[in-house]
Amino acid sequence: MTIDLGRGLVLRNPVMTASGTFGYGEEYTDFVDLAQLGGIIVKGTTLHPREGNPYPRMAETASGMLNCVGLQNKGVQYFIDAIYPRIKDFDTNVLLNLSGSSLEDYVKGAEMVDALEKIPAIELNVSCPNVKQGGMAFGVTTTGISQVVSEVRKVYHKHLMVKLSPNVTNIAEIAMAAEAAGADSVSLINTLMGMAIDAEKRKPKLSVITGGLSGACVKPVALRMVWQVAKAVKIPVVGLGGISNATDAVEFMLAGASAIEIGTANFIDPTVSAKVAWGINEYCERHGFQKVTELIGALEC
Amino acid sequence: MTIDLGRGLVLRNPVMTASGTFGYGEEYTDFVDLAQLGGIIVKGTTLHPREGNPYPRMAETASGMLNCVGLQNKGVQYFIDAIYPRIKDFDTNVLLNLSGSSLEDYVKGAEMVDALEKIPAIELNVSCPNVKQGGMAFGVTTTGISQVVSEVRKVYHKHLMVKLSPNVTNIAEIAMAAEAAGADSVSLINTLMGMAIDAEKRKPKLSVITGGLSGACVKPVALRMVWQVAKAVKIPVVGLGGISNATDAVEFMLAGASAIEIGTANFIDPTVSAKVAWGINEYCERHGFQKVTELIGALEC
Amino acid sequence: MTKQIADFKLVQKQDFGRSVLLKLRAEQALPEIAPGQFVQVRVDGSPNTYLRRPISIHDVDFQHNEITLLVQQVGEGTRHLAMAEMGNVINMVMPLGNGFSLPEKGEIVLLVGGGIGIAPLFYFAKVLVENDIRPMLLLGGKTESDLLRLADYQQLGETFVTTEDGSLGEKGFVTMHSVWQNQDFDKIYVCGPKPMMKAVAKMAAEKDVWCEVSLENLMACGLGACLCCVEDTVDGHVCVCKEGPVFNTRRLKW
Amino acid sequence: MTKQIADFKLVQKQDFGRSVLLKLRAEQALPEIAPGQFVQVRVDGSPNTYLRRPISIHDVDFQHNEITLLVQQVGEGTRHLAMAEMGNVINMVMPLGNGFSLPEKGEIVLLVGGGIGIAPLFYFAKVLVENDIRPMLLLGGKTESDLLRLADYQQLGETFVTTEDGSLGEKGFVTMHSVWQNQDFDKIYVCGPKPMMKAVAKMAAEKDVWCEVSLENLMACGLGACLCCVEDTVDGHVCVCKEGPVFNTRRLKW
Ligand SMILES: Cc1cc2nc3c(=O)[nH]c(=O)nc-3n(C[C@H](O)[C@H](O)[C@H](O)COP(=O)(O)OP(=O)(O)OC[C@H]3O[C@@H](n4cnc5c(N)ncnc54)[C@H](O)[C@@H]3O)c2cc1C
Ligand SMILES: Cc1cc2nc3c(=O)[nH]c(=O)nc-3n(C[C@H](O)[C@H](O)[C@H](O)COP(=O)(O)OP(=O)(O)OC[C@H]3O[C@@H](n4cnc5c(N)ncnc54)[C@H](O)[C@@H]3O)c2cc1C
Ligand SMILES: Cc1cc2nc3c(=O)[nH]c(=O)nc-3n(C[C@H](O)[C@H](O)[C@H](O)COP(=O)(O)O)c2cc1C
Ligand SMILES: Cc1cc2nc3c(=O)[nH]c(=O)nc-3n(C[C@H](O)[C@H](O)[C@H](O)COP(=O)(O)O)c2cc1C
Ligand code: FES
Ligand code: FES
Repeated sequence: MTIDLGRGLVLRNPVMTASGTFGYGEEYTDFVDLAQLGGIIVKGTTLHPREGNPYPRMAETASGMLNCVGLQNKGVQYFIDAIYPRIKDFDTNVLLNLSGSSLEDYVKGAEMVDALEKIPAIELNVSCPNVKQGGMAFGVTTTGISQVVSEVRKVYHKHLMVKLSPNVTNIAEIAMAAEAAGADSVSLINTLMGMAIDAEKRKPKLSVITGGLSGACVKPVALRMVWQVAKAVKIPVVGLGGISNATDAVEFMLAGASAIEIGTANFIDPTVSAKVAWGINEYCERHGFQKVTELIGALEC
Repeated sequence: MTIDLGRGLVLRNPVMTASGTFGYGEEYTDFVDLAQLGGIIVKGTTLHPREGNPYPRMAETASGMLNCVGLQNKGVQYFIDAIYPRIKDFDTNVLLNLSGSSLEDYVKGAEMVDALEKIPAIELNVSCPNVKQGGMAFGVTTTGISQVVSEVRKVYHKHLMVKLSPNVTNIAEIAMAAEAAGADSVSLINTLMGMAIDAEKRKPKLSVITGGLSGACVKPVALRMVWQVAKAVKIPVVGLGGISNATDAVEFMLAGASAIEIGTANFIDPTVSAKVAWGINEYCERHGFQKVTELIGALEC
Repeated sequence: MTKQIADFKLVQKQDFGRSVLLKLRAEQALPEIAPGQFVQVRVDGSPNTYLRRPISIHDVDFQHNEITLLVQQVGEGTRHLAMAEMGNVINMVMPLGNGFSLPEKGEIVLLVGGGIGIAPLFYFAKVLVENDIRPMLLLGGKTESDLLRLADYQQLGETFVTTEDGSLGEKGFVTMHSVWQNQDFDKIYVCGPKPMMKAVAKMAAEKDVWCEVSLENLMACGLGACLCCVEDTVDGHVCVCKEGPVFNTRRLKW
Repeated sequence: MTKQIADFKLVQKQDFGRSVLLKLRAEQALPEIAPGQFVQVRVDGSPNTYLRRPISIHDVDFQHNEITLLVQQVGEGTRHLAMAEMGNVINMVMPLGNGFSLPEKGEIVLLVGGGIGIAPLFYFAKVLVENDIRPMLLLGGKTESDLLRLADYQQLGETFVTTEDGSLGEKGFVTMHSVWQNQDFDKIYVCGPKPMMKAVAKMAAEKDVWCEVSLENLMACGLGACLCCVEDTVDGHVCVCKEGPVFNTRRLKW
């Protein structure tokens, strides 16, 4: 089941857990043996601590949910001092999801994470607003993404996975820009920007009005984008967005993903990640695939 | 309940039915008294007849569906000769949804529709690929939309509603371009581009691989876009995307929509459009709104 | 024919393993219903069943406002339908599409059904008998247990059976049954899996016999509004839900 | 405390109109469960209930592996839970969060519950009694029928009642009950609507009495993983599902 994503990031199987939905892994150890996963991606971490957005931060939607957590975290230094020692010996790959609101923060954060022996990769979250550029997200323009990826690339020497925002006109173009700027892989999708309103109270349901949509409802969009990106780039693609079972995971791999991540589905079934890993295996056996890598891009069309 | 969208398009109530989901209205007369609707928007029509895409054309998804009908229709001339006479005396506004694959087709089609006395408005579908420009949709760039709207504006003298594609980075920018080019209103959203795969067969579920996502699953994205656009333009905004009941409709109006359209929900309950019209009324009474227009943009945030 | 949307109550249920017979009663009188028409069923409590499900009308009892469906469990929607309990309310849009063309009196008529495709042939055979036409039936399945309600079908006309494993009737596909050698038909009506319908249509064409088939294309609206269910015909793409589901094979591009 | 995900069978159900008592039995032994902890329930067959629903543990019977929930119908999820039938399987993740702090022996303890907020106080009162602490209870509702299982609560301690319409006990809010004039408390525990909890917390603060409240913030994961359920505290945003749902009011920024 092994998947080699390049530059030292080798997964035991294609299943990882998505940032912001699996805490630091510790929250799920009663439910999942982490050794059965290809990797876990910890909470979005920023150079400086962030309190995140006010409550309420979530709203349920048809087959999905919106969240506006707003990257609450205690900062990279706290991660290094307090969290890393607790999780570094997990028997799986522990990836850090790095966010920032300025180029400098990304670079500084990546430099600090580069020194952590047991973190084989950063997943670079480029969906955050660039405060110096009027709040537009880094990841929605080719120039924005080129800049942040190439700057981080200079200081980060391990596997650099770039997580793409789906809120763009042309995802393939953005992915190619990330590839050209030095990404070792791309992961997609991050959340779709959405909104929910309480009609009775005539108020937004989220404290900051809009939030990120995730869960089964976004799967068709995610699958399409993974397919488009996999055709456009040569680096490995990690697919996510609404994956809830092994069949969903297989679909993403057929569309071209080399590995997948499970997000919101962890909330519905905390054991789902291990079940998906097992189910992919079962699918391969049933369909006569010797290696899980044979699934990658095996869509007939 | 009257809504004046400008340039002669006055709706009895804010509820219309979305193009491609309500046929020519005739398919639903056993279920809905069309006089209870603000308007109906007929199937996407192109200058020349189109056979559309091969079967299969749809796939069910979590709280939604994908379609790749591909604008099957018999062309504007056939509409004028064979369909218009049958539907022109419906006791509601009949809008024509006009699509094209070249600027010239849009203009020629709009000219022909301009002559139809009982069609008070065109809904211009700009989500179609521009075949002369490498297949990129007109509606995903500000220059593309400016061009098609301003050319059509020159020949079309009644209400010109421009239907926006949600597959863009910045929907407000696109809406402003449509407004500047002479649109009387904008409607949104058209379908989100998605994909579905049959894992067992390892094949796409749709004949042309990708298709348009609609239904309850897209509502959070649609609502967010309507809210963004309503803040950005002065012309009326018509909201749609996943509206399934009166509460959903009210949410879109609170977010800034002057009227709404119901699409996929017609398939689930063919009487839903009339129920929504009734339910909006009931909401207004319950909340002490004298006129339905008081709902528009009444979100407190 | 006026279409309706109405709530029905489950008043009788019969379990056939993978399939289930559901007799559903409306409070108000049923509209006119032709054999071969179908309903669009709303499946409640099935989170992944967003759209209605098209199901053929298996039988009608106008006196008691009852419609009977024969449903095979293939996915979540049909599984939930099969779980319905007596008294449960099921909402249906009906009757949809166009039924089979009625043959002339005296014509020799064969109804060919494969698998769950036998469903609409029951009501059709009943109407034929009411019109003094006694059809012959040729029913096929993978194995014996696929031949649902066989005794009831046999009451409506002479019935021939094939099973792929030979557990009942002649072994093989319906197209291989000896009746084709022994009997000529004026009209053939077919409903079943597409490969089977195509095979029968081909045989009919070779013998130059008039043939109608009932298609089961994927549907969204069921009303001719969405154009999702099209079949490629000599007249281009036409909606199976509105112009079909029954088509004369000469119209199809098979 | 080890968390589990497990299937439970509905073995007893009692209807209280808008609320329902569900006794659920697991096949295997229950883990350790502290009063004030909650479960995350999966609601099957409810198309608009995508996430689990957090519900307090109302009672526990370790001998029979049973957890009892008291659920008020407020939306589709809780309505579907209330429709569960005997023998139905309900999946739960449990036990979650941290419970109430146990008082010292001899302390005078008041449990204040409003509306469905009385739910976790039942198991808590039972545990107190087992620990030789007889709590006093002050339960409030809009009207008489909101006071569920009153006789059962009364068995666990002296119970005072208020209703907004005066149909039972003293008329008004819990904060207006005469017991506050007649009695001093060492520890106050509150669960109910936020305005009520804030009012009691304020009274407690004025009297400088130790006070714990149980919050019901909207949750997604229930495990401290998503950070959706945060409450603003003197330590910043903390997860109610993990560090709560019970908080000492001194920690809250109320
Ligand atoms: C006009 C018409 C009449 C029908 N009459 C009957 C009937 O009398 N009895 C009966 O049991 N079924 C009938 N069907 C088929 C029935 O509609 C499907 O089996 C049902 O919709 C499947 O729903 P599901 O949620 O159980 O399965 P899903 O989960 O939706 O699908 C399960 C699997 O079956 C496939 N599938 C589903 N529907 C179709 C289809 N229409 N054609 C080919 N593959 C399909 C899917 O692709 C998938 O692989 C009819 C269909 C049509 C169009
Ligand atoms: C730790 C905890 C313990 C709980 N214990 C119990 C209990 O023992 N018994 C019980 O009946 N309920 C309890 N609740 C509340 C219960 O979780 C909600 O009522 C339930 O999730 C509503 O689901 P629904 O699908 O029925 O309603 P929905 O359709 O989701 O919501 C209906 C309406 O209620 C509002 N709502 C839903 N949940 C909350 C909430 N948590 N806070 C404020 N408003 C809300 C929604 O905004 C909406 O307006 C508890 C909640 C928490 C967090
Ligand atoms: C509550 C929540 C918090 C999230 N936090 C982060 C984050 O910190 N960084 C990030 O890159 N993505 C974050 N995401 C996005 C997910 O990692 C994932 O991209 C998205 O949810 C789509 O996958 P899913 O549909 O499987 O959940 C978050 C998602 C949720 C639901
Ligand atoms: C089957 C189908 C066909 C459609 N055809 C058209 C069309 O011809 N022209 C158009 O502008 N939009 C078309 N749409 C998009 C709808 O009008 C609407 O914008 C979209 O479905 C979102 O709304 P909903 O979620 O309420 O369905 C079609 C949608 C569906 C589902
Ligand atoms: S299913 Fe919509 S046209 Fe046939
Ligand atoms: S609900 Fe996810 S952290 Fe509390």
